[in-house]
Amino acid sequence: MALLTVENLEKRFGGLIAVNDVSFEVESGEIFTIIGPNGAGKSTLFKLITSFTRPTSGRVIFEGENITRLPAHVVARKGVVRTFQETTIFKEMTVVENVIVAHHLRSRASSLGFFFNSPLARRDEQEFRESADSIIEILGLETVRNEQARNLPHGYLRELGIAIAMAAEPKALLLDEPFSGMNPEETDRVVDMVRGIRDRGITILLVEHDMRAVMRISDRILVLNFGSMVALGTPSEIQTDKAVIEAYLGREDDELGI
Amino acid sequence: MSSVAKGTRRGVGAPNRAVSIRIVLGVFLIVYLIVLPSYFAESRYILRVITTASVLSFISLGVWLTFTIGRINIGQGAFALIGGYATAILSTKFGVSFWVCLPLSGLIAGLTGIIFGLGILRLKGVYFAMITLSLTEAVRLGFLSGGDFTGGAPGISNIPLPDELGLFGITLIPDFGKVDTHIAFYYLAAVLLILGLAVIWRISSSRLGWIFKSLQQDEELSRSVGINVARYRVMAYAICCFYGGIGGAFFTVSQQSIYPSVFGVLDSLFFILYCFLGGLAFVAGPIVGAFLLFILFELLHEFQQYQQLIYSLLMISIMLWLPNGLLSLRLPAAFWRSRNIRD
Amino acid sequence: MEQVIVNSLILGMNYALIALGLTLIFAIMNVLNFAHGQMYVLGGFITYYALQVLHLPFVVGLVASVVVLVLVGLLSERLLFRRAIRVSTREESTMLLAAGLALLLESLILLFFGEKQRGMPPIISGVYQVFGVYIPAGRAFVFAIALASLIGFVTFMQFTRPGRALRAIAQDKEVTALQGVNINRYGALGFGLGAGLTGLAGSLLATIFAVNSGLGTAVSIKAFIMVMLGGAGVVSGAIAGAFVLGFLESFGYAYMPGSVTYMLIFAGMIIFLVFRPQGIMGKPWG
Amino acid sequence: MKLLVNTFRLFLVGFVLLAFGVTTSQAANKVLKIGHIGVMSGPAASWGLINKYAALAGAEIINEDGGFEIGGEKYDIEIVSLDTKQDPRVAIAGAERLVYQEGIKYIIGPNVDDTTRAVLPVFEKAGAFNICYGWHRELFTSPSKNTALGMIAGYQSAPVIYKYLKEQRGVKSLACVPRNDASGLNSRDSCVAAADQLGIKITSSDSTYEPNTSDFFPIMGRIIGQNPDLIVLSGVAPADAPLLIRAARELGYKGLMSTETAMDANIITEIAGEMANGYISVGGASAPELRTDEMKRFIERYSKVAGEWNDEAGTKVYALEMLLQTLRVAGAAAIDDIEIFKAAMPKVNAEDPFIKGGKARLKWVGQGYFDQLRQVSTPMVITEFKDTDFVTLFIGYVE
Repeated sequence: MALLTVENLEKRFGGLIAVNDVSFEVESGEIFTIIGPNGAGKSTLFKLITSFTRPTSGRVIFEGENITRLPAHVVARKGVVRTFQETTIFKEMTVVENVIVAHHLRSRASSLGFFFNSPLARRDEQEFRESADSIIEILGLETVRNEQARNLPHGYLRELGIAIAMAAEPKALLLDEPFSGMNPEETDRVVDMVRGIRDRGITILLVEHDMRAVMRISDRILVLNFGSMVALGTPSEIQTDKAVIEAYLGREDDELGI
Repeated sequence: MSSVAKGTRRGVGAPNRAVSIRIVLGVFLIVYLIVLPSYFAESRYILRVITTASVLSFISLGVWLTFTIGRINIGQGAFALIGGYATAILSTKFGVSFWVCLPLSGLIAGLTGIIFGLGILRLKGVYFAMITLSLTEAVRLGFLSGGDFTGGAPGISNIPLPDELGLFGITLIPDFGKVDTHIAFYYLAAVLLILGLAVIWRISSSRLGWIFKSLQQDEELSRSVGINVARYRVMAYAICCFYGGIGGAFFTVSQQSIYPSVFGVLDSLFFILYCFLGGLAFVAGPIVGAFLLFILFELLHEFQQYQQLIYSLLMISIMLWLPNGLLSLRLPAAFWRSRNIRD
Repeated sequence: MEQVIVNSLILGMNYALIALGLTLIFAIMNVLNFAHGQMYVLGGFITYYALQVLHLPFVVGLVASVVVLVLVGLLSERLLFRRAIRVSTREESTMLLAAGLALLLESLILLFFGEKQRGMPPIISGVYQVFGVYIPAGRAFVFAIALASLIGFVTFMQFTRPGRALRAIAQDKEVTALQGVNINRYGALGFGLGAGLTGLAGSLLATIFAVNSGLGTAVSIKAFIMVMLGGAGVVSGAIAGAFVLGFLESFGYAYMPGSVTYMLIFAGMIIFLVFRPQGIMGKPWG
Repeated sequence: MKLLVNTFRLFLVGFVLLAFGVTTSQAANKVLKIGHIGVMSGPAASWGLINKYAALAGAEIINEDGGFEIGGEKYDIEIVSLDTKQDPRVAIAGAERLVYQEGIKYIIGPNVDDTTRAVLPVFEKAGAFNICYGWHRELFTSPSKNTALGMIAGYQSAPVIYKYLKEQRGVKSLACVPRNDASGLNSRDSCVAAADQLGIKITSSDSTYEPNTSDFFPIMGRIIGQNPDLIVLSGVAPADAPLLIRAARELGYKGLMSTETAMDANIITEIAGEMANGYISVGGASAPELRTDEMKRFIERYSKVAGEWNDEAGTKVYALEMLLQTLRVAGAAAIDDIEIFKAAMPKVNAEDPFIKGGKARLKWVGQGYFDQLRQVSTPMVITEFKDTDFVTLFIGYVE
């Protein structure tokens, strides 16, 4: 059974169709990428899957359970966690504090427990700290561990974003344009990182512009245009798909990475 | 600054800091609970000023908490009014003891806060500020047109002083009518403020405080890691309203009357100013702000018609030259700030 | 009934004049000007002083009010808000600074102009009667000038270079700055213009409503309602909000006990904004 | 002129602040401190300021004449004045400052029902006596013993005015337009009661307006629709009265209008002009043809202190005078003990120095209303506005 199933998802804003009848399945342990020109509805699709917006119709099924209309934080609890396109982090905290706060889902103590600093709450804190340190290590953030996030060098922001998402123990991690604005070396580093995360058993969904990286990293690719599915297949299938080339017609070749 | 250096400093400094915090706190408590009331025992005016400033601080502590979830709350006056009327109505119409009224007023205000909060906390920034400002006005007008139940414009007067509170025949708190009311109210206010500060301090330095802080910085991101944003922001807001309700109940019994204009938009605005001028980054900010501004106004009485002018000039100067509040001036930088997560 | 409708129209136009300055300053500087009402009162008092004490013609008073308020706006932008925006990252700092300014202006007005209510007879006396509806000439006059100012202002914003720059800043400050527009200079212009409009409103409305030193907060609150109802920072929204409030107030007072009217207006506004935070005309925010 | 004077004062205060020097008057006499507390900033600033200016003007005149004699000794009068901001918390702190810090036993103010209610327990407890301008009966009836009413309340003047208007002007119906605060609603109730008793029909009494309303067209439109013979502006602030009058006239109202409180002729002239002709209100010793030389001197001094004369002060002139006269009768011991003062209250009976005719007496009244003598015998001067000033219709007295 697929880990994540999207069935006939549709989202309209007024008269505008942002996502039109999209269906696909993501297998456990896959790296699944969604590409498409600007405004193709990629980000909206992400928001729909993580319940940050409600679909007009259609369903999202995760581990056999319909999560379509659940609140976003419940969807996160089920194990579907996203990162953000912009450099969205907790700016007024240090890196390690960012990651510790993000461990929220793992806490067993209640709000009152936090307040009275119950043994359970103390144990939680201890665990979060250890787990945060290991996430920081995996993502190579040790050198900036105690830096205020606001002052972080640009290159670290995306890692921090991923570290925050990792703290929520996702089963499926949705990365929103993790390579954008990066030079080739940086991209290589993040590609390795994403693979590393996948190797820890986390299924990855990507939204991306950078074709070169996408072709390298993805197991399967979904191409959207004007909200509709254009093609779905392995990187090599996509590279030769007529409809895809049509959709990207007039665009720079290198953008397609062919 | 390198992270290593920072880490070391914190590691070495921690035990010293803990000791110095205890000493400073102890001195504060002794001065506040013993020195001040005995030194000014004969000077009722000064006792009253400190008492009033204490409870204004208490109410502002709640507002401070809504700042930590990133909301500018100009609605605290409404909840002080709700708490005040709750006490007034319960004690005059139903003969309920003040010691029951006090927590009940807080709860009523808190519950009302939850109901309003579920709707209005979806808004942010200026929008939230304006909607809470409207709330202050709406609640005031509501009590004004409440007919016999709220007493209309003249409100409710002849509210009894707090009666005796005993347990198994032992007097825990004496009847306020039989002791020096100034001292009695002073201690009631002091206990409220100390408890109130302790609770807020605890919240802001526990995991709850970090969750609130995460909401302030990015609600979407908090949501993405599974934090139930709606629940926690309503929680913070309800605690804030609870503080407002308790404070309102206090003022109602201490002045033994209440009417709709007891708390208005200006009061709500001043609660924010107290927090802001004291320093939003500090738990003690609202206390410093409230004491400073309330006592400052009293000191400026000498200047008669220029009182308000000088007052506002001083206020503007603080905002311009100390944009992070008065406490950003003080010496031990790490002292008042909500504690960092330890390494 | 006809009378009530005419009243609401006149009132709405008056309110529109009050709301414009506030919404302009908010749009350009992102400052919620709590001193708005006090600026309005100052405008009214200056006109009063020119007319009743110095016995100058109304036009002089009107111009004096506008000029003084533009100066007040420029000065407070230069001395207070520019610094506050620079040194503080918190959005509430400018709002509270404006509250401080409100107290300051209020006490200055009280010191200079005294505690009494001040007013003047209508600029044009007499009452027109049209189909059984009474329209005082003074109010008709104010209505006409307010309408002209409104049209003038919208024309300025739409068709002149500075107006277009201001609108661009209101829409996106960063992008506009990148295009080489001097944000500081236009910020000052916006503040001066907003304050000047407020002075104009104070001056005109003082002829029908009178002013006193303590009126400011009430005016500010009403202006806030209009701006929020219409959509913060949108000129058309402010005008729409003003007419909505004018209608609600006139009809409310005509058919309900006084205090209930405003309670319902506030409650209605809260509910409306919870479901539509951007107001009637505002763009969806975020 | 006021602008210049105040600019000058502002500079002066700047210098004083810089030098941090406080000039003290070189008084040979003992000093008797009288407190004043009231709202002197914000929307209601004028209420407190009038009291303050009146007290200051009165004190200056007395000091100029070499002080006030009590028990064979001359006292200079010092007014200690505190702003309440109309905030009960500030008011209570201020009241305690007066009674405990300054040791003052006699206080003028506050001027609104709200804050009076808040500070009353303070005065009761500290054994201080105050003359206030809130109206509510409860404030002056037992068990409240330390508070006196400083003016004519609406429930006292309303019946007198309506009776006159019914008999002389044929008024058969009236509408009350109360301001929505304690004083306004209170005087609305007394208006309704008085009208009922006289058999005058009430067309409307629930069209209240909020303090700080600027446009009275909607309110007046509703009232005038019912076409009453008389419109009563209950508890109207002097600031709002001319606007209400103007709105009524502009909406085509031809009937009478009245109020129960003191008004300022200047404000009415400025805003309503001749539209206000025939407007009936209650003044004190302010009507020009009634003023004694003493009153004229007071008016002159008040104008100097405040920058401009205000007719409302015609009722406020009595507070300081009554306190001092009673102290003189009670003797110097009363300065520190209000029980002696209260015991002497019935004995006070002097000629009213501010009003011509010799009929008016300076004494404590109010027995009929409060069951105790807790009201200053301000004369009830019923006046009618004509062109730029008040013309006296008749004078009544409260017993």
